Amino acid sequence: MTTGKLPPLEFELPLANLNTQIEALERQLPSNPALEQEILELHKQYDNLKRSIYGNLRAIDRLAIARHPQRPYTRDYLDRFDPNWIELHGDRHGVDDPAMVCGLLKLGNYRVLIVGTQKGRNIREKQLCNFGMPQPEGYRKALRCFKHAEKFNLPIITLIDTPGAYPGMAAEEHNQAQAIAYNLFELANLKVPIISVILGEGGSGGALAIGLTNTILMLENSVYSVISPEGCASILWRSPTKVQEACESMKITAQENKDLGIIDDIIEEPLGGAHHNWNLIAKTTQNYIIKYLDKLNIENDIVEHRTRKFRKIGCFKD
Amino acid sequence: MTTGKLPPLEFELPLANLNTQIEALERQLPSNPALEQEILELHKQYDNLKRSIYGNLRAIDRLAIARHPQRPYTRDYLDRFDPNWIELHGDRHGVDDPAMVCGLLKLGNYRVLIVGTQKGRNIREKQLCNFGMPQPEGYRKALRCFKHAEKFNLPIITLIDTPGAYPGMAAEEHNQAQAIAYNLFELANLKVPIISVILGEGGSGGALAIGLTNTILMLENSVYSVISPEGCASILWRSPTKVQEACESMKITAQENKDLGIIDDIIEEPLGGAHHNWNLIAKTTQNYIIKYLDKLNIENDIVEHRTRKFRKIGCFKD
Amino acid sequence: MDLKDWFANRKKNNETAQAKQILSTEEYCALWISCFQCRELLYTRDLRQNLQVCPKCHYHFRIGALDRIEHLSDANSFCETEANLISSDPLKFFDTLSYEDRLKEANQKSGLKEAIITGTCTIQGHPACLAAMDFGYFGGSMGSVVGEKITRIIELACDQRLPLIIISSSGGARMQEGILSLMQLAKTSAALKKLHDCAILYISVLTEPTFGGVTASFAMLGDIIIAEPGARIGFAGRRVIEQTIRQKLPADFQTAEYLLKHGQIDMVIERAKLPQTIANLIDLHSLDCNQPKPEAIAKTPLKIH
Amino acid sequence: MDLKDWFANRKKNNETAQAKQILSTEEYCALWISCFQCRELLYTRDLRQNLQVCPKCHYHFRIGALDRIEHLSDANSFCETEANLISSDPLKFFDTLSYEDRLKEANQKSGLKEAIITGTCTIQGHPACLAAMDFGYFGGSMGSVVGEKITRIIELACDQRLPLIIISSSGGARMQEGILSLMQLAKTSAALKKLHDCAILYISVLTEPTFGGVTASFAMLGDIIIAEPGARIGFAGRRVIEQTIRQKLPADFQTAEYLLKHGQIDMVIERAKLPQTIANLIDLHSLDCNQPKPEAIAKTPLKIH
Ligand SMILES: [Zn+2]
Ligand SMILES: [Zn+2]
Repeated sequence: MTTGKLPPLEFELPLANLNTQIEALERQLPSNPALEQEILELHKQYDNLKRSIYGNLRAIDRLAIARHPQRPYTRDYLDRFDPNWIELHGDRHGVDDPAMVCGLLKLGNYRVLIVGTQKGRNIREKQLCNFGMPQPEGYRKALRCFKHAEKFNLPIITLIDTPGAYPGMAAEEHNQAQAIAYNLFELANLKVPIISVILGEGGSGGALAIGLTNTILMLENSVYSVISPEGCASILWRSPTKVQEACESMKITAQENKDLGIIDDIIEEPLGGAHHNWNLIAKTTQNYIIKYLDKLNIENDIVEHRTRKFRKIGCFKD
Repeated sequence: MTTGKLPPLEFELPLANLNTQIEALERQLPSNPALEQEILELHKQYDNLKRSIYGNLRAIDRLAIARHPQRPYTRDYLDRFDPNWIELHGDRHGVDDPAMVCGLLKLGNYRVLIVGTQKGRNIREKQLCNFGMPQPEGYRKALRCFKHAEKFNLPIITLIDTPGAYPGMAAEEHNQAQAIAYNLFELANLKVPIISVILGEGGSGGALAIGLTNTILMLENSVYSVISPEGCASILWRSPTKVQEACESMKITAQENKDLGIIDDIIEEPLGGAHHNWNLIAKTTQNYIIKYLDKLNIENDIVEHRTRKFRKIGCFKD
Repeated sequence: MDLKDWFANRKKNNETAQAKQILSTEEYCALWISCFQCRELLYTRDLRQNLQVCPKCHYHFRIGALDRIEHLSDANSFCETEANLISSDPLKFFDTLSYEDRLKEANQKSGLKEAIITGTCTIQGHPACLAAMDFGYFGGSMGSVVGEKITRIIELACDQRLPLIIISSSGGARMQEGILSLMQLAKTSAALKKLHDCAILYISVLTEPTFGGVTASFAMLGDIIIAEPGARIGFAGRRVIEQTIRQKLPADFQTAEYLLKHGQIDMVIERAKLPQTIANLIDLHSLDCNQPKPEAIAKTPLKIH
Repeated sequence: MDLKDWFANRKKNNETAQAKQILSTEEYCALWISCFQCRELLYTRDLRQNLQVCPKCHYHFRIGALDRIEHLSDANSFCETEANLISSDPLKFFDTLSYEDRLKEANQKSGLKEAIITGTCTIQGHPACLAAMDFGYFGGSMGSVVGEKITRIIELACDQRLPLIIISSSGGARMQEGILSLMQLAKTSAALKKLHDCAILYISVLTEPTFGGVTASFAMLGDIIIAEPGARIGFAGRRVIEQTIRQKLPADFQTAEYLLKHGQIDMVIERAKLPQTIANLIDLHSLDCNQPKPEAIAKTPLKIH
């Protein structure tokens, strides 16, 4: 029921099983009215279980939701924010990276630039978008568009959903590290308000490359981490099975990131995750963005606001 | 004699022949003292011929000198300007184009950035440098260094010796046109004095990409043109044999460019061409650059000085 | 002929063509054209009504500067600027013909005074500066006049804080003006740098064909770069490259679609959607400093020179 | 142990080593080392005197932050800053050991308090800010302390208008500080943007090995980027890439020489020539606004904390 036609995630299995049981009984109900009480009981049980499961998601469960194949991606949000959005393409130097989407659009009363990483939905798209991992040219395309927005005084929204930068040979040859570093360098000083929303995976330097912003929002079930939990498990535990431990230790959830002072706010998702209602999560996200654009609009010094935020991050004994 | 061990250029053949004749007679002189008068006569004839030939060079002759295989190239000047010059490499995005050389050095009392196109001397170098035709990445490397110089208030000298941009597939794929255009765009507004010296060939957009400068100097036998004379001949005359006509029609010599108001001054070469004395032409060139740096130093608005210069160029009826 | 007369004339011609019924062979040829791409036989009037785009294969035929202006700008809104700027012959250039004769020829062939028309207009109500090049005049080559007119319309856009649209179509620099034509790359690019510093929107529209000095200057410097489908755009020509690298180039090399795939342009827009797209883009950039001053635009067309 | 004691101690140890004649096996192993690259057996004292560069094949051995500082800065000129900044354990991180235990271990192994030492010095007479990372401490990983010390030395360079030299050596971000360590990329890069706007020279020196978060921030943002011969530098590690693309990488992949060839760095300079090169570069950039104020630098070393 909750997951519609989608196969259940691992932690949703008890729910799915109960649901199967209920449906079986309901099919027998016409010929056996005595089942009614049992069915009602099971429905109650189902609702309790649902609240309990979704109210107690572990970090690894949220990771599964963040990576859900039906989770809405950047283009899904753009289409819902403004069906007439105009896409900008290319780094002007020979490459148009489909893993980085840039568009001009109206968001409420605002005219904005949105830049976001894009995972692909079907196999072909996934390959084109390199599973949401931009090439250096993608980060450079983003920067070109950031500069465009700054010139025309357009606020910038970045939508983040990437496992990270791509560990590939061409990416290294084209100086991926510099591409990320240079974006950070330039983002620090852009003269327009910038808001980022982590839609799904906020993976490492690849996410940060468009994430040095005035306001950082996370969807309730999104994650943000310095390295993928799998990478962390295999390096620190030397075991790919320790993903859950890595998820817990690294504090990757929206709430933990908020508690650490990294992000500003959490955007609530439909029960069970954003994939249950694309229109709703797009609307909610838009409202959050507009709310925070309004807030940033009254900031005196938008650059100072941004750099101060990051200047303070760190935990040490002096 | 004039061309040392170098094979004579076509227009130098009469001189070379006369020289051969003189040398033959001089070998006979010890056994036949009566030849002395004739030899003296021939020497006088040689000097007259030399003055006459080098005093009446046609455009196509100068083109031959400009392309002389022993003509000093950008690196030869850099080595003589400051043996301790420090080379900067790369566009930071994956490519270091050897056809564009960038270096920091002292030029007299000035600390400057020099950026120049580089032809190769031997076959391997020629291939590496693509015969002096930069790739788009070469122009972008130049721009990176221009920005570096601007940041540190270093005057910029560009040394131009290129047949032009490279008509290659990768060059088009990497947006050669944009690379040149963007250099023009950025050069127009750099806050430091910029001087360019056309050392040999000043070929089309490839030359201009580092040639939008405050002061343009040309070596006496260098050429500067909108298209190679060969290209012009094959397009307008539809005949590769009409190179001489193309040279004359296009007005490619230093004097003609000066008369048209395109360049500021002409740097005299050793008789017969710069290849006869690398040290001398390097010294002369350095003196000219310093003289013009001194002049630019007292300009109030270096950007205005530069843009005004180009704003005025054009010939039309209003 | 001034622009108003031209537009009026054309309307009359169209009506005359419709009225006729029986055709001579010559008239038949003038009325029908075979599509360059799909070979379909097209009625010229239909083709014109379809903005010179083949209804079958969507091949975009070249169109002239006047057609461009008529298509893009709101009716009667275009006011030409610098109409009297014409070429001189600074080099006394002579190849197989003199430059002066070639200029006359170009004028007779195209009916234009130069390879570009500039002016102000409104585009779906948005005031703008507009320049359109014409390949039919001297291969759309850029000499002193094209460079100067481009520069002046950029300066006007700057002064009046109006968005600028330049529609390019060019074979490159005009060799007959030698080094002076090369310098137009520098002049126009420097002018655009000033426009950039004023934060005025500049949309560059690339059409079949755009090459050489024009791409190596203003055409590739748009804040937004749009190309028409199938348009061939590049720096060096395909033939020169094939001779240099001694191999065949891919079929789509230097097409608008190839440029899009290789990150060089923002979008490929079919001709019919161009006015709306440009209007939307102007709207999306019309914030604060980018707001055009309404008094900058005359409400009625200026006298065209 | 403070830096002065360390330098003094080392001098004494060297003298002791020279005095000894007859060696136990253990002493023998401590005195001799086989070159990692050419396998030549090298006398450790010779190796040290050769700046830890193999005299035969020029392999550059890793050296620690203290050696770096001794090598680069003029004798007695280095004054450490922020020596007391040490890590806390914000996430209470525990993998197979607790982060706290790992920090102790790193300290015992290296004798250092963190993976970086920062300070002011003169380099061949030129006043400068200098930071040196140490791979021997926690793999040179960047957590809050490294990020903060880098940021503070950048800010000092800004305030005092002193050129900045950072010598990097790092495996990347410190996972045990989770997202906080990722944020150090942002913090240091933002600080460098301010330095940039002040037109202060920043020379980044990349040494074996420099990877991950450090290259994706300050290490790749130098006005001038220098690498030591053979140093491996990149974003993703070689092994991860080979697993991803399922093919062997070329032998020189991610070496300093590869980066030079691929336009990512300005120069590869052997260790012995580094001080002179840096001094020359400072000199070549010491115009007007870049002129360091002499009073900015204490003439005698500060007390090292
Ligand atoms: Zn067709
Ligand atoms: Zn060795």
